[in-house]
Parts: sequence; structure tokens; C-alpha cells
Amino acid sequence: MTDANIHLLKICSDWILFVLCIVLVPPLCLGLIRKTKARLQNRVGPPLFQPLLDLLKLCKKGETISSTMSGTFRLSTVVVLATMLVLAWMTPWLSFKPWSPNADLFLIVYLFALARVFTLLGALDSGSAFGAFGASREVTLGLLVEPALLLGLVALGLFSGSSDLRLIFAYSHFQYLGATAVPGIWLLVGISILLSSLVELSRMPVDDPTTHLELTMVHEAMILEASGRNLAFIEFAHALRMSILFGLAAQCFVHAAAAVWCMSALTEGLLSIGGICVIAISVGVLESLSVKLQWRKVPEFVAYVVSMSLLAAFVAAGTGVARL
Amino acid sequence: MMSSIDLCVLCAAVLACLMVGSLHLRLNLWLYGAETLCIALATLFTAQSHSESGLIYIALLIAGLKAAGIPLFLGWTSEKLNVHRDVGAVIAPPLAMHLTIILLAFSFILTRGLPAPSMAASGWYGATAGISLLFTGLVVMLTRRLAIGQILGFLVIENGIYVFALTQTLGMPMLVEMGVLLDMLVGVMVSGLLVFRIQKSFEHIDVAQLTSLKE
Amino acid sequence: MQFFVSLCTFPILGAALTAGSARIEKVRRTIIIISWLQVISVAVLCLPVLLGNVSILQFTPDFAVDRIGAYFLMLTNFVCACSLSHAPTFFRNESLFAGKTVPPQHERMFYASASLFLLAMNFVFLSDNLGLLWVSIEATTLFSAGLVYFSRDKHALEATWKYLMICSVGIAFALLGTILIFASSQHGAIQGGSLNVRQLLGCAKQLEPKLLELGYIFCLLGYGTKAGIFPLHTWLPDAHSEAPAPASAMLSGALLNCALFAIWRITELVRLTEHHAICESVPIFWGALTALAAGLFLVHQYGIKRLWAYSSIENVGIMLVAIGLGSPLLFFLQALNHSVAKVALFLLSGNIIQYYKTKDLSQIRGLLQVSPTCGILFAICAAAVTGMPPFGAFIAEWLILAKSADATQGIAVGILLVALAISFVAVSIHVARVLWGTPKSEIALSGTFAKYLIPSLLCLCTIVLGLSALPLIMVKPI
Amino acid sequence: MNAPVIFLESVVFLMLAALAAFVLCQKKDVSDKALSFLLCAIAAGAMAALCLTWNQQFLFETPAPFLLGVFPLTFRLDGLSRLFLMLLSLILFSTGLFSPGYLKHLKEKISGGQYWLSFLLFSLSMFGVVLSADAITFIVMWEVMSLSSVALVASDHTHHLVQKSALIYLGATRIASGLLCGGFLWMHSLCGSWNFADWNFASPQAIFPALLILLGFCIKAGVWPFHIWLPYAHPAAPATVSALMSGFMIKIPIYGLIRILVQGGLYAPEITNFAFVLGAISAFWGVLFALVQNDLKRLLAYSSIENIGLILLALAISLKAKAANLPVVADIAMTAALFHCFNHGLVKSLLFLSVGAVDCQAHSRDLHKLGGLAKKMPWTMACFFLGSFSICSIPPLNGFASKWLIYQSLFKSTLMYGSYLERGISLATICLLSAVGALAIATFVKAMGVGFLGMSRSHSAEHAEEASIGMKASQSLLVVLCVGLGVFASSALKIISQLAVMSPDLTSGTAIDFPLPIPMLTGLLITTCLAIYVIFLQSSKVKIFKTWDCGFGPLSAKTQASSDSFAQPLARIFRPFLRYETNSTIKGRDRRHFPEEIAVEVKIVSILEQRIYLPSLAMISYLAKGMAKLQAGSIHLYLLYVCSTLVILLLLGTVL
Repeated sequence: MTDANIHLLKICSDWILFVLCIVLVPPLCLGLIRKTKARLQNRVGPPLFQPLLDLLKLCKKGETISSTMSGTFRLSTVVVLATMLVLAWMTPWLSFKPWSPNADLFLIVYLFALARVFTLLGALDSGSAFGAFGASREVTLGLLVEPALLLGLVALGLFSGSSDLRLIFAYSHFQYLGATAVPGIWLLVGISILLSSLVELSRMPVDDPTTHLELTMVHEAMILEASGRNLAFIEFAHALRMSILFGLAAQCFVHAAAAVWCMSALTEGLLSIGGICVIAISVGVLESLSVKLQWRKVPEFVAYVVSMSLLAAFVAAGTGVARL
Repeated sequence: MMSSIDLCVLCAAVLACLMVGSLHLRLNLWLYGAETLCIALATLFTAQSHSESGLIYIALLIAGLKAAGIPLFLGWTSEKLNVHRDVGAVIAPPLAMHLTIILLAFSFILTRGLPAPSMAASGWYGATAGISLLFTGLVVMLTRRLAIGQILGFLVIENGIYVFALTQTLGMPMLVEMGVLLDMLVGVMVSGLLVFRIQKSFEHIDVAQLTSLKE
Repeated sequence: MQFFVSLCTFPILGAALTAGSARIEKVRRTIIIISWLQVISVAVLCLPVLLGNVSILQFTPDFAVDRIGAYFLMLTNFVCACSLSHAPTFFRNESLFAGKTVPPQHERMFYASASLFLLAMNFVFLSDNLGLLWVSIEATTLFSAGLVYFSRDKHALEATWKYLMICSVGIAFALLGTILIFASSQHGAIQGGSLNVRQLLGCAKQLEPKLLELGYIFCLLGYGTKAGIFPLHTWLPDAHSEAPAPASAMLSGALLNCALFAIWRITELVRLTEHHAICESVPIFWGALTALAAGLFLVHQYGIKRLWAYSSIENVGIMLVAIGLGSPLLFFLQALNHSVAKVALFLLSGNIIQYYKTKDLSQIRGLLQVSPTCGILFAICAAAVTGMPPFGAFIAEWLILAKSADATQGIAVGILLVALAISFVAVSIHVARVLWGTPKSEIALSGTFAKYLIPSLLCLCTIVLGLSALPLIMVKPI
Repeated sequence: MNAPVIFLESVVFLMLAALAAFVLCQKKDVSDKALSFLLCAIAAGAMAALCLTWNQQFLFETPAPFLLGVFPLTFRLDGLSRLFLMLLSLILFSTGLFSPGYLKHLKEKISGGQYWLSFLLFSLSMFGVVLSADAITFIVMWEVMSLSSVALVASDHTHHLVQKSALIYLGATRIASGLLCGGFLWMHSLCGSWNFADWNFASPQAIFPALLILLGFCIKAGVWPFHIWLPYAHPAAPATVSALMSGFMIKIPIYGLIRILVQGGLYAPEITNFAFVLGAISAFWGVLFALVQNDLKRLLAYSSIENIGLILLALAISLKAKAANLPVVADIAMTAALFHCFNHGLVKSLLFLSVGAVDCQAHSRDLHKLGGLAKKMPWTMACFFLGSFSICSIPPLNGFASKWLIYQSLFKSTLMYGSYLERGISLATICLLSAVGALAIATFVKAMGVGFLGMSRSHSAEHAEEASIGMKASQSLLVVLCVGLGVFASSALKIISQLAVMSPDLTSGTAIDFPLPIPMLTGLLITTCLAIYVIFLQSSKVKIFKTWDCGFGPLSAKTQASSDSFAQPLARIFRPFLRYETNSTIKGRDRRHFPEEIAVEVKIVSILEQRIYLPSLAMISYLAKGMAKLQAGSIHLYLLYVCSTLVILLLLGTVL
């Protein structure tokens, strides 16, 4: 086999592995959270891939839509899913990834915004009060976490001197990482991304996605009118978003470790998937242990997240001086 | 050393001060006439000292028109309108008189600062009398409510300026002199006619009550 | 002699004719023709100066006209001709719209006093002697009293009385000032003294400074009263508001210029001496403050003509600044632009008062619906008079501001800018309320375009003054 | 054909058109169409002229008879003015397309002659302002622009609110021009020239005139805290006018800032920092207030304040970077400012036109009366949605491209600045901008969702019909431009930097790197969407039923979230800024549990208006009243004034 063939093979395997991850990791995450919660409640819980099966089942069902709705509703699902898939391709949420274009951090954040806008529009299209409640809260949460997420990523960008996430997460910047602050920044940003993803994904302690009171909920209220394949796609897109965000957080932690210990590509790959799983499990634990915050207290919670990012960003801005 | 001109004009100034003290129209008009006569006399003396014949005519005109004509006209007006006494405004007449006397002293000080008239016949006193008459006229205008009183005040101001010109300058051009006199006469006539109109429209000639035009 | 003939014939003819027994319609027609003939005769008289062939035209020892005088002479005659040509229409409409009948003898009186008033004003610009200048100014007061008293009601009477009294007192001060200047000239400069402007200008440096300064102050105060400088302006809004519209137009467009011209004559003299600080900073700051005060007076204003009267005061302030800057051409430019627009405004306001039968600004609404032509002309003139580009007043004001800024009079520029802003906003709020909305009662209009003829002509003039090279030709030094 | 001739011709053409307007306005139907066509023709002509003379620059002075009194009119066309003129022509073209359909519903309310006269004057003067090369031409054109736009705002002057808005605008614009005049006069006394090219702001004395000029422009641009007039003027004006005003007129101050201050070499840190702070605050303040508006046009007006803030911020970043010798950052920021001007101009006019179409068809702009237009006016909805996405800077639209540049300039300045303070400030600004972005999303999701989706909240909205072809065409044109500029942003940026290089002292000419694979991503997104739809959703069986009503029977339109309730959670957070007050009154027996009538009123009190503007107006009014008391009518008092003036003058005489 020539080098070119090997190269081609590598690309193919990367793609296959990556697509598998995109399909399997999101349901796995959901499954892990559910399983953890069930175990902590002394239940056996559903199988790990039950969410995947649920989605498949939903795909077979027929769809019901409201007569109030315009085309926006179904369009929104499509756009959200497509955006999430594109995001999954571009964002370095796994250490192994096929070639992807410039994943500028501002672009990524605004692509998330694109998905959010369409989710919101879909929710408002039915004319249902629940959808609007959910949308209104989602938009509030979006405002609160967006600066945190962006600043976290900017902090990373600052010490790698680029806003391209491919370069930031490239594992190739360690030559100048004599600065002791670097693992600290990675850790801080990781925590910040993790916490902001909890808000972004409307999970505990901001929102409890498992209650059945739609009045209080965020994401579940927004997708109340969705059914059948539509629902399946929305759920999948949401899970994918969760995996991407958890993946980014996990990557941060792995990089923090990589700044201290040298590790091979295989370890990194395993660690990145393992990290997502660990995060999913700990989210499960957290959801079992904590209670939902009062809605008015959410900004206070988010304040911690933002301050974490700010701290990281300031440290990064400060250490950047030595390098340049 | 006080010349006869100075004496005359100072007399006029004092008469004007006395005029402030009374609200009786008739008395005021008499005083004004006497004052103007003094000024006419001063003009005559000036004519004599400068040996200028033109001034003699002016003196005669003043004596005839201003000292006699105007008081008579205004007196006739007040008879016609049946007003004899002013009500007085702003400050009481005796107080106003004291004020004018203080102003007389003040104008004495004020005119010290002026350069001495090089060729004129009179010295400081002429300027003092002129400025003092000016101030007195203003005080009269400010303390009279009747239209006639205001005209009188204006006439006193005019007298003051004339005295100033007479004593401080060496003969204004005749043309100007005549123009001034003419303008003033027409002014008095026009205002006198207006006084009748005011009486007719408002049934009084109290100008302090003419305050409908304001912001 | 030719000078007196060409100057006096037409006004005296006019006065005599109106006092005669001709029918009122005939009088009306004649007065229009006479007023324009007067403009032509004055133009012919001043032609050499206007063309710049000679810098001064001496008629007699005491009568002469220089370039500025000629300009002002032309302006005054033009303004009066415009007002007098509009007056017949105005009086006709008075019975047509406002339902008031004007007795023909009152109208005759009006034309007669207007003619004499114009004559007096002409002498202001022609007299080359400070004493005669004073006499002419006093004469304008007396003749214009008849114009102010026109409507013969209580308000008019009150306004006339105040006008006469305050202006007379003021003018008396100016006389004192003139005498002081005369006295100052006797101190060695000229044997026997003189009031002749040319002579005085020739030996300005030898004049007794103390007396000259005092004379300047008294003249500024005296003529300032006549010009309506704050706080001596008190007679002005009353007189302008109570006089009939054509008379207000003449008072504002011509009379104020006369008084300011007198101030300029004195300033011109004092500038040549070594003690010229007083004739620079005092007029500049006083002018700026006058503009500011007038701007504030404009804010809460209830009478449509009082509004324009205060706006005139504001413009007087600006002209005073130009005088203080020692720039007669800018002073004239500002006067020209102000007069043209202000006359149009007063004439239009006269029409509006006739339509709505009230002077009260709060009652006048929806002019654009009542008469779009009148509304648009009104808006254009108001914009012109408040110094908006592209009208002429903007150019003049801008030149004055630029000159003051270059003369490091920053504070005055600041005050002027604030004043201009306040007055613009105040005027435009009032004007906008007049134009917009719907009229409170039904108003039916009839008649021809004649009632807008003169205003629209003047409107055109302001635009031409702003958008052509005309000001350049005027401001160009000889 | 040389450039000056082309331009003069188009200007003269416009003037003739303005005259023709008066003649034609007698027959309204004809005149609207004819004049709209004329407008389009002029815009197209101007556009063609601009393109034909692409690489030329010219300086033109009017010959002798065509003077402004004593000054010649001087015009200059270079890269910078070309960019702005292109934007103006595009907006004019689309408003021209939009007008005939739109004006029909205003027929009874506005007078066609006055409207068109002012409109053409307004367009003409905007061309003039952008082309002017000296201070006098600038101020003249500027004032004509202001006055004609006031007349346009007051088109429908029988309404009291319209009158009030127009007057507020008039006051603001006069204060702005007063400040500008002050600055110009000051600069003239410093530099001795009226020509912008001769002005040098680098000297330390030039700080005060620069400040005056900055303030004047800020007022006109609607920068916080001088933005008060903007939310009044835009809703009062007809949509075509607001499109032009918001789309282009408020960019003219920005143009002026660039032309005068930036090209004049301003670097005084006091001024740039001041501009930076103002820009940052207005971006935030504008969007925050936009969020809680219910009138769509007011909402858009506040959003304009936000965007002007962003542009000013970018300008300030550029100036600061230039002073700190960071040409790369300076160039990025300057290009960002220019590009954002262009983008916002297009997007905002698109949005105003869409709202105009809604107003025209559904007879309301109040979000409480709209809803359900998605099915009635799908085309307008699509245009409005795309415009909203762009203004929320959602990729791949043009709003994102320029916002990205602003982010990049901040990111790069964080990287490059030497001082920690500057880095910190840049970081904090990034944080602020992302919050602003999120708030913009909230605002426009509200506008889209409440305005167009769900059920109709009023009878007229229920019976709305799709807008006319012209209206659709004009919106679509702008949408195409927005999308095109977004997707092909890198080419657009090349053109802009090319134009920027063509004017002196604007950028240092470094190539602006735009590495984002937007065209590819757009293609990918669209293909993925199509694939998902075609493969999965198309085949799925769809049953049409009703929205879930919890089993309580048919839902009324009132059960939907209203504009207020949608914004409430966010407004709550910013209560201290917004002065957001909710007053609810419940009537009926045993009030809590069996209410008969519930009234909820949401009030937003503008602090600036209440605390600063009204008191200062009251102060002027107080002064004026005090002044009026001087004129009390008493002749004695008047004589006393004469006396006291005499005393003062005599005292002054002794002093001087």
C-alpha cells in the first residue's frame, strides 16, 4: 500500500469513526445520565441506548401539527438539525476528527445562535402559551450564558494567538507552555463551558427536564407541539448539542492534563470519549443531588459561570504577554 | 468764580429738583416754565459772552416756545382733561426730591472727571447742571403716573441736554439746533394729542395702568 | 438741488396725494407706483456709488452718501416699496377676511405717514452730519408713531405711548452723546468743532478720548434703544405687534437698520481712535447677549407678530456683533437678509391674522391645510430668518460667526451659537404648530394670488441671496 | 465622460425632479408612480455613474455664478464617499420600488406634493453631504437634509404625536448642527481653511473642536445619551422615510466622523476613549430598550441605536489602535466600521420596509395587534426574517460578517496591546458585545415570533393580504444584497478595503483577512437541510390538528404570549436600567381567586428623558419665563431698564 492509500484509508476511518460518534455519543450521553439517576435512586433504569431506540421508534410514528402553524415549525427542526450536524463537524469536541474548515470561535458561537433562533421560532409558531414561555426563558438563558461561553473560548484563543478552534485544540502548542498558568486556564475554561452548557441545555440546576410540568420548563416546553420524526430530530439535535458542549468541556480537561503529562493520540481519543461519559455521569449525579433553582436565582448561578470565564480570560490575556 | 451763566443753569437745576417734590401739575408746569426761563437767560448770557447773534434768537425762541408755550399747552390740556394732581409712582415725591438733590451732588462729582471745556464760557457748573437736569428728568419720568407728568419729565431731560450743549460746546451748528427744537416741539404736540386719545379710550391718563401689552 | 428733488419729490408727492381728495382706490394705485418710482430715483441717485465708481458722493457739505449708506438706502426704499405695495391688498383683505372695515381717511393717514417716515429714513443714510443724523432718527420716531397708532384701539394707543416715550428718552441720550462728540472735537482737533462725519473721521485720532468715549456710550445707548437692543427693546414687540402688517414690516425691515446704521456711524469713528476696545468688545458681547435674550423671549410667545418682533431683536443682536467686528459689509449683508425675509414674514403674518381673525399663536393651526401656498412661503421665510441654509441669512451669519471666531471672540461665538439654536428651535416650534394640524374652525379663502405676490417675490430674493454670487459682489471690497 | 459631469447631471436631474413633483402632485396616482420611477432612475443612474468612474477621484468646485453667497460649493468623490453613495443609491432604489404600493394607504393622510418635494430634497441633500469637501458645503447640505427630513417625519402632521416627534427631532438636529458649527468655526480659526483636507486634528488645541464635532455627530447619529429623538422620529415617519433615515441618514454622522476626525488625524486619547465608551453604552442601551418595545418601528429605531453604537465602537477601536501603532487592528476595525455601516444600512432599510408593508396591509405596527401574518404575508415574512437574522448577526448573513470583524479587532487588540488595562477593556468589550448579540436575538425573535407567527391578535391582522409586487420586489432586492454580502463577504471586504485605500489616511492598506468558509458552510447547511427534508420529513405522514389547549377548548389569540410577556424575564433582570414596572389590577369579588377583570400595564420610564432632558428643557423654559417677566408692561420699569443700562455702560466705560 502506498502512502497515499494509507492516507486515504486514514481519512476514511476517521470519517467512519466520527460519524459513528455523532450518531452514538448523543444518545449514549442521555442514556448515561438517565442510568446514573436511576442507579442513584436504586432503580435498574433503562438500557444505555434506550434513547436511541426511543428516537428510532419516534421516527416511525406519524406527525401531528397544529393548524395554527406555518411552515416555520418544520423548517426550524430541519435547520436546527442541519446546523447541529455542521457544528458537530466543525467543532473540535473530539480529539480525532476528519478535516474541517476554519472553525472560528465567533463563528461557532453564532452558529449555535442560529440553531437557537430557529428553535425559538419553532416554539412560537404554534401559538401555544407553553412554547412562548419556553422560548422566553430560553432566550433569557441564552443571554446569560453566551458571554460566558464566548469569553471562555476567547480565553483559550488568547494564549494560542488565534481564534481558530482547530488551532486552539490542536495539541501542538505545548512547546511554549512553560507557563504554569496554562493548565489553570484550561481547567477554568473547562468548568466554565461545562457549567454554561448546563444552563444552555436547560438541565439541573437551572431546569429539570424530567418533570411533567411544562409551565416551568424550558426546552421541553418549547418542543411541546413536536411529534413523530419532528420530535425525534429535535431531541437528537438537542442531544447532539449536549455532546458537543460536554465534548468541548472534556477537551479542555484533557488539555489541562496534557499540559502536565505527555500522552499519545490514542489516549487522547479515548480520554475525549471517556471524558464525555464522565461528564454525563457527573451531570446525572448532580441532577440527583441538587434541586432546581428558583427561576429568579438563575442569574446568580450564571454569574459564577461568567466570572469563571472572565477569570480565565484575564489570566490568558495576562500570560499572553510573555509569549508575544 | 461763578459766572452768571453758571448761576442761571444751576438755578434751573435747583428749580427742577423742587419740581420733583410736588405732585400738583400746575405747580410743576410753573416750575418748568421758570426753569426754562433760566435756561433762556443763560443762553442770552452766552450770546453776550461769545458775541453770537444767532444765540439770541434761540434764547428768544426758548423763552417763547418752551418757557411759555409748552406750559400753557400742557396746562390747557390738564384743564381740558380735568386732572390737577399726579398720583405718584415708585417712590414718594419728597423722597424723590431728596434723591434728585443727591443726584445733583453726584453729578457734581461726575462732571469733575470731564475735561474742561476749552472755549466754552462756563466751567464745571454748566456740565453739573446739565447732567443733574438729565437725572432729574429721569426721576420725574419714573415717579409720575400721569402722561402729562411723563412728558414733563422728558422735557426736563431735554433741557438738561440743552444746558450741557450750551455750556460745554462752542455753538452747535445752527441747523442742528433748529432741528432739535423742531423735533421736540412736534414730539410734545404728538404726545399731547396722544394724551387726549388716552383719556378718551381709557378714561384716565394714568400710564402706569397701561400694562396690557406684556409677556 | 437735484439731490433733494430726487429724494423728496415722491414721498412728499405721496403724502400730499393721499391727503388730497382722490378716491381711495386711486390713492392705492398711486402709492404703489410712487413707492417704486422712489426706489428707481434713489437708485439713479446712488448709481455711481453702487457701481463702485466713487467711494462717496457729496451732495452738500452736510449730505453725502458712501457705499454702505447707498446700500442701506436702496434696501430701505426697496423694503418700504414692498410693504407699501402690499398695503392696498392688505387693507382690502382686512374687510374681506377679517371683517373689519378700515375708514378711508385712516388709510390715507397711513400712506401719508409712511411716505414721510420713508423720507426721514432716507435722510438718516444721507446725512453726513451726526447732528442731522440725530434729527432724522428722531423724525422717524415721530412719523412712525402714526403707523403704530393706526388701528386706534387701546392696545395701539398703549404701544404708541410706550414707543414714543421710551424711544424719545433713548434718543435724548443719543443727543447728549452727539453733543459730547461735538465737544470732543472742539478740544483742538477742529477749530470750533464739527459734527461732520468726514471731518471727524479725518481727525479721529485728535479727538478728546474721554469725551468721545462718553459720547460713544450715550449714542450706543440712545440709538440702541431705537434699534431694540436688550434690555432697551421693551417698546419693540408692542409696537411691531400692534401696527398693521405693512407698517410692522417697515418698522422691522427699515427702521431698525436706521438705528443700527447710526450706531455704525459712531463706531466707525471710535474705531479709528486709539481707544477702540470699547467699541469692539461692548457691541460684540452686548449683541450676543441680545441675541440670547431674544432667543429666550421667543420660547414662550403668544403673539404671531410679537414672535417676529423678538426675532428681529435677535437679528439686531447679530448685526451689532458685526458692527463690533468693524465690518460694515457684513452688517449690511445681515441687515439685507434679515429685512427681506422679515418683511415677507410680517406681510404673511398679516394675511394669517386676517384668515384666523386672531394674533394668538395658540389659536392658529393647520395653515398648510388652509392655504398651502401661504404655509410653504411662511415656512421658507421662517427658515430664512432663523439663519438656515441655503438662504442668504445663513451666509451672513456664518461670515459674522467666522469673523468673530477668527477675532478670538470664542465666548461671543458660543453665546451666539446657543442663541441661534434656541431661537431656531423656538421659532420652528411655533411655526410648526401654525403649519401643522387642522384648523380649529372652518376657514374659507378666496381671492387671487395678489396677496402672496410680494411675499413670494421676497422669498425668491432670500433664495437668490443664498444661492447666488450676489453677496460676493456686495462684500467685495472696492 | 468624466466624473464631475456625470455627477452634476444627476444632481440637476434630481432638482428638476423635485420641481416636477410639484407639478405632478395634482394627480396623485400618476405622480406617485411617476416619481417613484424617477427615484429609481436617479438611483440607478447614480449607481451607474459610481461604477463607471470606479477608479477615478475628483475634486469639483462650482463655478462663479453657482455660489453659496460668497462660498463656492466644493465636492469630492473618493473611495469613502463612493462607498456611502453606493449604499445611498441602493436604498433609494429600493424605496423607489416600494413607494407606489406603500403610499396608497397614506393617501388621505399626507400631501403628495409636500412629501415628494421633501423626499427629493432629502435625497439630494444626502448626496450633497456625502460629496461635500468643505465645511460650508457640508453644513449647508446637512441643514437642508435635516430640515427636509423633519418635514418628512411630519408628513402626517395632523396627529399630535407625529408633531411632537418631529419637533423633538428638530430640536435634536438643531443642537447637533449648532455643535458642528461651533467645531467647524473653531477649526477654521485654528487652520484658516474651510477645506476638510486642510484640517489637522493632531495638534493639542484641536481637542475641543474635535469634541464639539464628535458630540454634534453623536447627537445626529443617535448615540447614547443623545438618542432620545430617534425612537420618536422613526415611528412617526412613513416607512420609506424611516428606511432612508435609519438606513442612511444616521450613517452620515459616521461618515462625517471618518471624513473629518479620522482623516484629520485625530489621536487624542480623551476623544477616542470618550467615543469608545459612548459606542459601547449605546450598543447595550439601544438593544436593551429595543427588547421592551411593542411598536415594531420603535423597536427597529432602538436597534439602530445599538448598531450605531457598534459602528462608533469600531471607529474608536480603530483610532485607538492607530494611536497605539497597531495598524492591523486599526485597519480591521476601520473596515469593520465601514462594512457594518453598509450592512446595517441595507438591513435596516429592509426591516423598515417590511414593517411598512405590514403596517400597510395589517394596519398596525403594534405587536399586541399583530400575529399570524406568516400565512397571510409569507413573502414579507421571509424578508423580515432574513433581515432579522442579519441584524442578529446570524451567519451566513452580512450582519455576521461585519460583527465578526469587530470581534476580531477586539480579539486582536487583546492580543497585541501592551498595557494590561487596554487588554482588559477589550476583553470586557467582547463580553459586552456578546451580551448585546444575545439581547438582539431576544429582541428580534420577539419581533418575528409575536409579529408574524401564532394566531392573529386583531381583526385587521387576520384579514391582511400579501403586499404588492413592488413592495415585495424592493424587499427581495435588499434581501438578496444582504445574503450576497454575507456569503461573499470576503469579496465584499476586498472591495471595501480597495475603496478605503483610495481615500487618504483611512487605512494603512493591510489586506483584511476573512478566513471563514462562509460560502462552503452555506452550501453545506442548505444541502443538509434539503437532504433532511427530502429524505426524512417529506415522507412522514402529517395530521393537521389544533395546538394543545390542555383540554379547555379552543384557544383564543389572547392566550398566546404577548410582546410584553415574552420580554418580561429579561426585562426583569435589567430592571434598574429599564425602570420596568408592571402594574396589575385585579377587579371582582374575592379578587385573588375569582377575578372578573385583570388589567396588566407595563411601563418603561426612560431615565434619561425624565432625569436629564426634561429638567434641562424645564430649565430653559424657566429661564425664558423669567425673561418674559422682564417684559411686564410697565413703562416705569422700562425706563428703569434704560437708566440701569446707562449705569452699566458707564461703569464698563471706566473699566475698558
